[in-house]
Amino acid sequence: MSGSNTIDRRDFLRVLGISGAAATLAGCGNTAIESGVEKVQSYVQPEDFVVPGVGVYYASTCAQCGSGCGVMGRVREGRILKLEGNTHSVISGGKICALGQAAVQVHYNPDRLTTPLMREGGELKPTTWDKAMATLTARLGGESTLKGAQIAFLTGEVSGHQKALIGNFLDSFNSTHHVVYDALSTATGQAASKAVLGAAQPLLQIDKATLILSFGNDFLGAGVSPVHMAAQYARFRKAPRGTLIQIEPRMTLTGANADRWYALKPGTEGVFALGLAHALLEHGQFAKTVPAPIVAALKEYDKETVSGITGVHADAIPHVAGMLMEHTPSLVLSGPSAEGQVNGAQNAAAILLLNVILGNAGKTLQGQASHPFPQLIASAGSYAALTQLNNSMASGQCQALLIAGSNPIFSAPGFLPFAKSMEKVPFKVALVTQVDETAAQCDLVLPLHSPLEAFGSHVSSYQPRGVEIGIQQPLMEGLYPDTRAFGDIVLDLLRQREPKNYKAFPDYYAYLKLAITKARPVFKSKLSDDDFWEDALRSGVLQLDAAPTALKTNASVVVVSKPEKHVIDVRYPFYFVPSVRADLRDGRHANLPWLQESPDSLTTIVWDSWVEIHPSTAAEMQIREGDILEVQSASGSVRAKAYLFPGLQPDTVSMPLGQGHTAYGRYANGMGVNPFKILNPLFDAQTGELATHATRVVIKKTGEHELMVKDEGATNLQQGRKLVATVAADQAELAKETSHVVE
Amino acid sequence: MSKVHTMALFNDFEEAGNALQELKDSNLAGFRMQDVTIKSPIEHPELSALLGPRPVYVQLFTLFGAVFGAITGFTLIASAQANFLLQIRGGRPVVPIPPNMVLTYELFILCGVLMTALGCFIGWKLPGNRSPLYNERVSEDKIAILVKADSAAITAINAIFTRHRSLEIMGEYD
Amino acid sequence: MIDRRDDSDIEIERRFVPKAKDINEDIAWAQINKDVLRSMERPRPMYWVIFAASLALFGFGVFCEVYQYQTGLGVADLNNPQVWGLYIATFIFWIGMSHSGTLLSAILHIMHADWRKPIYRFAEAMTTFSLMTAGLFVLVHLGRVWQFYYVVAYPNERWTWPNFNSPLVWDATAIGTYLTSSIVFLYFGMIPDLAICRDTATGFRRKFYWFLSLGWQGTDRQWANFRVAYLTIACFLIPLAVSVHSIVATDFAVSQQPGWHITSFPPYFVAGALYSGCAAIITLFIILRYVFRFEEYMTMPILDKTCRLTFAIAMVWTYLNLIEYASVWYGNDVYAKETLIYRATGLYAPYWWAMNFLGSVVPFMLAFKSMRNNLTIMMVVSLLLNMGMWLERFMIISPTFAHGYYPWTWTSGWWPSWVQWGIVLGSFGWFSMLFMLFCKIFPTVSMYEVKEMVYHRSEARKARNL
Amino acid sequence: MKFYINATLAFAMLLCTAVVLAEPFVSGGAIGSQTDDGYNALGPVVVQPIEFPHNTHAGTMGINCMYCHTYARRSAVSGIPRLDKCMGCHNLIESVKDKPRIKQLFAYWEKKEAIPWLKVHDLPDFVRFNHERHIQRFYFKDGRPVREVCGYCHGDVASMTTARRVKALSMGWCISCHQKDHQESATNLKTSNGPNDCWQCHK
Amino acid sequence: MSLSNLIKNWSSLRVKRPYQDQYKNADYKWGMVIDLDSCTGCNACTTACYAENNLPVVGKESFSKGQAMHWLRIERYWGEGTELAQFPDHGAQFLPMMCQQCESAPCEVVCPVGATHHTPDGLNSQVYNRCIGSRYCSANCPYKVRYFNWWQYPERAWPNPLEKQLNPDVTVRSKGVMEKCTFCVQRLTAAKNQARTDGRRVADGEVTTACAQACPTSAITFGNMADSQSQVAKIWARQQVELASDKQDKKDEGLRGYRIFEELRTYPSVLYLERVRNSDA
Repeated sequence: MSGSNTIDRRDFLRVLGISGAAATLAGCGNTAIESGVEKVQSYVQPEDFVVPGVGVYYASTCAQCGSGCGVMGRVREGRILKLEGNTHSVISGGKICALGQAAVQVHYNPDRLTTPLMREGGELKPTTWDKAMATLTARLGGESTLKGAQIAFLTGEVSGHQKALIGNFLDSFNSTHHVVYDALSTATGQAASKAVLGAAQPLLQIDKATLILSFGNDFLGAGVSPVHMAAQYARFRKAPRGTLIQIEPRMTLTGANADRWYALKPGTEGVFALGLAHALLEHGQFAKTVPAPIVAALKEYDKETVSGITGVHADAIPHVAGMLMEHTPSLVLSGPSAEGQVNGAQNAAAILLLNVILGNAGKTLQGQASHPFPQLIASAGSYAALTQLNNSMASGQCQALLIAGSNPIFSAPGFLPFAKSMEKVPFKVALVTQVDETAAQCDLVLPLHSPLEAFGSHVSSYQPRGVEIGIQQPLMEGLYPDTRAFGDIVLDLLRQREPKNYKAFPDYYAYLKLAITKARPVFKSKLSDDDFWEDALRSGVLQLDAAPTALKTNASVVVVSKPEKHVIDVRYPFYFVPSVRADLRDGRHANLPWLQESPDSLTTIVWDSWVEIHPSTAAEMQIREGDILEVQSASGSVRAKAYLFPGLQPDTVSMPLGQGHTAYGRYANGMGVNPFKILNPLFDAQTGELATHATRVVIKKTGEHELMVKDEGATNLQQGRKLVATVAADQAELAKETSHVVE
Repeated sequence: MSKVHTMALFNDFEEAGNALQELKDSNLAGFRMQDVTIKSPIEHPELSALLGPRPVYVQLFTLFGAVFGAITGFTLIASAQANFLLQIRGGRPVVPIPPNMVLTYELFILCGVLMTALGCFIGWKLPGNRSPLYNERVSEDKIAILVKADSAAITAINAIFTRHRSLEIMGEYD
Repeated sequence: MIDRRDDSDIEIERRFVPKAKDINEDIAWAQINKDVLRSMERPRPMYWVIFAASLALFGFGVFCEVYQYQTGLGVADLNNPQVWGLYIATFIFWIGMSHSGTLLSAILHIMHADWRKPIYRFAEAMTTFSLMTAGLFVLVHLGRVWQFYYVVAYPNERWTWPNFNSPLVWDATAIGTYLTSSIVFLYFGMIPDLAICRDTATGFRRKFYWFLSLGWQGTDRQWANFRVAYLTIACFLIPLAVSVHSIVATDFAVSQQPGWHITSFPPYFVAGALYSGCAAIITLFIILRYVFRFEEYMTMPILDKTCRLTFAIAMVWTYLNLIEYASVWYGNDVYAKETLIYRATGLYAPYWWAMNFLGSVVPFMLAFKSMRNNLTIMMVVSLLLNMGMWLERFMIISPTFAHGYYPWTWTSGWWPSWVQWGIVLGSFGWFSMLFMLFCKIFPTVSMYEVKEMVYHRSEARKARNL
Repeated sequence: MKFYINATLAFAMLLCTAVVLAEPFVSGGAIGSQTDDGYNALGPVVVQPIEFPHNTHAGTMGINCMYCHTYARRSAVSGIPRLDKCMGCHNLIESVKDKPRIKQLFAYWEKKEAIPWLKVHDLPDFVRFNHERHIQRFYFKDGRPVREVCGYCHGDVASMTTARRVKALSMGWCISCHQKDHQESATNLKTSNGPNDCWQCHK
Repeated sequence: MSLSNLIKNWSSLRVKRPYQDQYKNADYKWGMVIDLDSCTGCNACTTACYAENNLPVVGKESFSKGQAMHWLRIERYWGEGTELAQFPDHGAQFLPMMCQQCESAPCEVVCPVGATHHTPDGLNSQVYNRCIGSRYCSANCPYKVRYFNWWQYPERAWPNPLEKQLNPDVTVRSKGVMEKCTFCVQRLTAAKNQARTDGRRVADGEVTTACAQACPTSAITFGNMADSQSQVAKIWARQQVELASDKQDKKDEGLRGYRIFEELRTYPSVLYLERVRNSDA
């Protein structure tokens, strides 16, 4: 990179090219040596470190979920082959999850959109960029007269400079309608946390805890920042070994790793937590932590009452309370199964109250370090925002809708008439890498670069240590000539709306580079702007050391109502728990074959949906594995095969989310069913968020039977073989073991 | 003195035996018992006994074949194993004895069988050593006595055959 | 030579030898030739029915194999624990089938049981063809058939050898040896008969038999060498046959699978082999007797003896089978015991019980003379016994794979695909096609030995009568 | 009788000869063991986009192979020289600038397009051959002349225009060399042979 | 001469493996440790394996027939015995299971063509182009970790442009070939070549398998057991597990190391550390 030959990174990728490097598919049958058939790799003007046959690693940031893990991409002969963890990144710690690995399949997906699509005569037809941009400019360019609520930008979790750019774009219309929708949003929990602990997303010091009591929090699986949490968990399990107790209606991956797992009736987590609080407060040392009225109100939460409501054995309450007293510091977590209820915020508050009682704040719970660029932090999605957008569309107020990274037609509950409302919007644009259900309803679909081809930045809402900005850079030249970066498209529009501010940026790369180098003083770097930028690209992250902040707890917000049993509607006798698979999440990754074929951790089922039912319930109803069941709620019904699952409260049935796509490519279409569509319109009383776990259903046998597609064989027991041996914690001398956790 | 063949066909095995006995006792000039051959549809050890000792060497071949098979079998296999580029296998020695014994045994039998057959063919002097006189009824139910003798003795021999009720006498007439 | 007996002789004989005779020793030798040679000319129409059916089955098998070859073994619905399916089960079945020929010709030859003589030829042919069929399965089950020559030990450019430790290489060698030896044995024993064919045939067939009979003229020297060589090869063939099936047994006994790692497997396999071979002989006996009008030679007393032999072997097999269960049951190997229990109670229980019933109970039908004298019953019984023996092989393969050491891979349901069945049926077609062709081209009854039999028996009778 | 003895003796001798003949096969495939110069027939002609004259560069000019095939010493593949390397010299050599091949070269350079060379020494996909290790061992450690080291597999490139495959490049050919005792270095008399582990060359 | 070689080296050709300190003077003996207490069953390793080793995605139908191709599978058990409890009170038991790279591998003995053999590094190799697909190795593998190419996957598992992701260092296996975990031998070979060029031994931590590299909890440790200072060698030593022994003579209490099916005398190179559960909880 010196002298007149200086070429910037994008040019470099172009020059590198994938000229002639056909991937080999010949297999091992061909033994002939054929001269002059294959082309040989040759370069025009590569960087000195590019050596054919040797992989080069480039740092980037994973865009598969909102965690913002730093990754390294292995590039050979101009092709990205594999992603690894980036050791520079505090979030990933050099590790990577299954989702992250599969990012290359987003990039190389055979069903990727390669040309813009425009609706002509009711049908989406391929078109050219010129035409697409002309249409876009006509509607949303400099001439556009749309204002305020007339335009909305619907996204999934988005952060960094892309988020800022969306904000600027909407600003040019005087609109604030950046709607963030995440079907798995934790808005209820965050609200409760904000109220009780003073922080919506406090730092969890899992490795510092000696006991974790988790009410359905799947921090190892589908939680926030699972890679980071898993590393913390590994340290938590080293000597002195921490104990994990999980209480939830349906076993999550975290529950499967618990030392003790309790099944309880969905929605009664708060009652159980209050029962624990009651048991703890009987001991003098905790009495001062909560206001007296609460202590008094808790009197009714004796163990028999709690047991009666929650379905957990009465002895469990003093036992868990005893464990909590014995082990300090501890950490009590609430999760989606507790929060996704009509009393979700109340449940969460009751659970978090235990942290206050036990004095965990400041020890295992802390506030995140203050961020120098709060505008870049990912904003949490919520169901409320989507409802608002839906109403705006239905009323005809919304005139133009841009959608990126969100698929509400698939992931919104069935009772929300989102698709119908969307029809009323005259101009709908989707920016996608692959057409999904929502994009299929739009008027204009623009093909995006994959995250491995585009520049960007990521700022996760959960910053485990200090501040980390993840830099996303292209790992290879664009696979298709007709895809564009998200930033470039938005910037193009912005240049037309506000030429004087954005004329200077030929593309998003220039915008990002300037934005990052401008931030250099914040990171106290002594490098030149160019070197600072180079350095950021090289390490993939910008980091700032900052101490965690203190939490301001407030126990008085916890409402302790009279303990009441759930009234069971006899028409719908079963609780319905939608479970979240760590790899498919809300279904946005269902198009990735590796993840489809990766057996679900707990059931080992692949490529399908299923209905989990407790073996004892199944025996009562004479249901065998593979029987096709109809699961019916007041809002709809779906059919799927039964799977007998012991990690389930017996009055509960559970189905995984993420499957049931109808327009998401060959790997997703027709695989399983979509349980989002049978959720009932029930909402958390305090926040108005959708109560995802509150639906009640009835299950019916259809008489049909099909083979379960799963990895597990005829038995799920070890049959006396010493396969996974388990040793009691007091029998193992962990302290003497050679530590092999990479710190 | 030129030698010619003559062959007589008999219906009855006993008569054939008697004819042979007479031939043996006759001490005709220009005739030797070694030159008598019996052709029959089934084996007649008692008639063959009259012809005097005619040793069979097939089993020598068998012995040689079997021993050869066993020794070369083991040697070839063991030295192949010793020189094979990939020597370390499943925790076994490079030259394991029991598996090699199995193969040695098979080669022992294979070579034994093949050499026996070969020995037999050599014993038959086959192919290509066919006697000049043959009657197809031998393969049905008749017995034939073929004699090679000086042409002078032929008449006497034929006379013996006729005396023992031979059905037909064939001869070389050249 | 051929004595004409008067009625009084027959009367005497009836008194002293009350049993029915294996063969009518009064039969004229020329008649023997005529009868046997006639079978090669004009069999009953049933022959063509059987031949056409075999050809059709074989054709279907070839179609399945070509489909499997083109597409991959996935079409056979095999999977990770069930890697072999019907292919290897049927392979063992055919290997077992091959043992009867050796039993009848070699063992009984050495033991001077001359009643074998009219029927040993087709039994030997059965040996050869079932070995050829078994060999096909070794190829069929390979993932890359086109590379099968890697198994052959030959000096090559890559400096590689097969793995001499592998029971599969032992198998290949043993089967190769057995096939070579049994072809030599079959051909060797047929030379005098081929000379007969040569002497009667005309046209190109004469040339064919002339070539094959190697100039056999039945001279004393030829007979002497022939006897010694034949006996020697017979002596080699007996241990060879035993070794072949015990080597097939080591395919399993040497391996790690619970339920296979059993010391008694080799004798158990050998007994099973003789058993299924004998049962198959009964079947073919009845078919040939009808198709080629061999009532005169394949007589009921010979069938009776074969059936009694089969019964004896069935009992040996039953004993060894029970020994296998017992040694597993009383042994300390929990895994093997689990597999045994699984066979009796699990997914394959019906087949396992059927196999035990067919293998150990049905043969008791053979213990009754009235049953033995009924051709229809014998036909059905022999087919049942063979089915039992096939099931035995299936029970060795599939349940063991379904319930091995590793619980995670235990299968909850597995059934072979139509391609597998097609190839298995095709193998039966292939076998019977070859066998039927053989019967048409070569004398199925050994003429010279029947003559010997007739001769010796009449000699013996003469001696008795004197 | 004499016939039998003779026949037996003859057969025995035949078998013994067979054993003697088979012996070298057992000790290692004699068929495949070509020596250094055992395979000299020129391989198939490969029509390259530019008919590159190796004889001028490596022969007349005497340029070290690794000047252009610079990756050979640090990567499994020797690599085709980058276009700017060609230009580095040819920009300065005025005398040949209007020759047709050089014009072609300039055309590629101006389009910034890689030249689509065809592979001449193309091994099957399941084989990994490592140039680096061979160059490091025989060129750098042994100090053998570069034309000998490269030429062992590639033939006398200095006498070709476009390169052609002159050696078998078959497994037996590889092994025949791996089995040899190679002196460890010019000064060290200790010998060692190449690895003969399948996984060294097969992937 | 082969005969003289046979006679001269007879005693060395008759050595039975494994024996104690077999790899004492060797450069490499690759080994692995999996801490089952750290393993959360998250599937990161399995996906990493797919990405690194060109594993085909077989699709729903083939998977339902049991024709999955995961070299590394995560098993999940609900208990140790034969009876399913009402609830899995102490969680599930996860077991990452891949080729155990046995020192006395049952698969190696039975392969008729020697397509699987033991490398000098103590790996259980699989040479695809030598394999004829007899599947005897799989039949004889007690762990059932060998996977067979039932179909021609190159044509069906990587529709364009998915094939561009394929790792050029690893062969794409065609139909009829057995395959299995190789401990990412392409990485090991590259590291060994680099080390040889530099005239040294591969350092601990310089090379690792894709699964170990991905594992978010670092439950998998990989390294060179011939190097007594490596992490794996230290853990094996600390756990008092001897590679060449089928009955471990442990002097200390509280050690968690064990090998699966050690009684079958396969001498696996993968050491598992027992899962720990607080029984008071």
